[in-house]
Amino acid sequence: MKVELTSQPFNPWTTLQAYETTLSAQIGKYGAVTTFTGTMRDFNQGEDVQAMYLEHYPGMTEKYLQQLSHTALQRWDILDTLVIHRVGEIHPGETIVLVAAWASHRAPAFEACRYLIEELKHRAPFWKRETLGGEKMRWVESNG
Amino acid sequence: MKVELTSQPFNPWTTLQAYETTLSAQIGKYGAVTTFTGTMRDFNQGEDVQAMYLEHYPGMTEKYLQQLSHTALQRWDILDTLVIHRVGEIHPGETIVLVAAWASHRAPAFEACRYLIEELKHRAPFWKRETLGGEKMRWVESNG
Amino acid sequence: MMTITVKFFASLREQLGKSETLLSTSKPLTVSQVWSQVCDNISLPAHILTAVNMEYVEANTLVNPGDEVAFFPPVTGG
Amino acid sequence: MMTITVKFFASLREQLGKSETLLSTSKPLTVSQVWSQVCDNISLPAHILTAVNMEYVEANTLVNPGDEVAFFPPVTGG
Repeated sequence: MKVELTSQPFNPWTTLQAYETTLSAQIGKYGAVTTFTGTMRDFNQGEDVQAMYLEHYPGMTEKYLQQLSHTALQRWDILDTLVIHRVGEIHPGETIVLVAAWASHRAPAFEACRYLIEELKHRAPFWKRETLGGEKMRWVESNG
Repeated sequence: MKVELTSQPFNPWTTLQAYETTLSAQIGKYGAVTTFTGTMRDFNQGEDVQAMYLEHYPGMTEKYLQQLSHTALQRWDILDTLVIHRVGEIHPGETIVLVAAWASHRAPAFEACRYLIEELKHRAPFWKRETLGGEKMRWVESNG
Repeated sequence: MMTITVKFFASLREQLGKSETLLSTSKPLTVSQVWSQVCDNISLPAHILTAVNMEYVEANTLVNPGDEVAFFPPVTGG
Repeated sequence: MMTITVKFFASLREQLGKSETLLSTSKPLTVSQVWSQVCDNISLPAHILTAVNMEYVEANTLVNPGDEVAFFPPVTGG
């Protein structure tokens, strides 16, 4: 299980590849991996978005994501979880969030992965401020 | 959109990374990617499994997976799909199948990815023959 | 006279001891009839899946001379 | 007298023009009371989320001297 906040751009696929090498004891045990990657789009609510700033609550955000991962591991028959989220300045095309769940079977892998991203979106203390054309800024007011 | 059958082991994450570079025109358009990876376990129905042979119906299997991908692209608001499946001899820990869906939003990405793997499991012409201890062989009779 | 190509896969192929056979016919047959003619008049088991020209079909679908018919057990991919 | 640390985030931080303030108190206060004391007696808006010591709480939760209280708008991560 791993939770990480990072201010650096990351590639979700090389991150998953590297993380799976740490699961070598589990090879042959898990039969299903579901991943979700959220990527910054260059448009939102009808406007071009040039950049975004992701504010968080240092300490609470990490704690919340840790608790969320533990809850997923208790509630579903899964073997491991990974949650990585960007903070700070971010640009279109960059990965904002990666969540993944490893399980023996596909149903709990899908359900736990979906649960992690839904709870993260609705409860984890992150706030997006978009930079539109002409340096106009706006706080994103709600999550779809 | 891509469908591929391969007799060679492949890493799902480097495959996704390579495939995404072909989607460069879409960067900033998709906001959500859901992937599912099925990996060969070293146990099934209470027995150790040493190897597996994946038979398919050359021609029909590819055709079925192409049609399935087109159906997913029509039914959900998604931008692209990827389906890769092993055929032939395969060993524990190796990836059997990778499916992925790219979308603007997470709900269709999850739903289309789940649809692809469920339909593939229940309808695509593949058959697994397991090699157990002592070179005993058995055909897997149903998909969970 | 033309031929219908008949294919068998996986455990069914092993049970029947053949992967492909050619059936000569001058008229359309249903999928069930094709099965009976190549399998000693046994009727088509309910769990066996059927395809004509690489598309899933029902047992009463008509097969034309020149078509490819396939019979196979429940699939287990993914 | 001990202090309660009060934090504000995102748009709320910008609206109030402060990210953190210290409130002196010798007795426990509810989250709502903490808000009123640091925000000119305005009552706590219903949409504002609240945490004490980095755990979500309700507005009537008691805050003890030494605790950290946070107020923030609906979250928009992921």
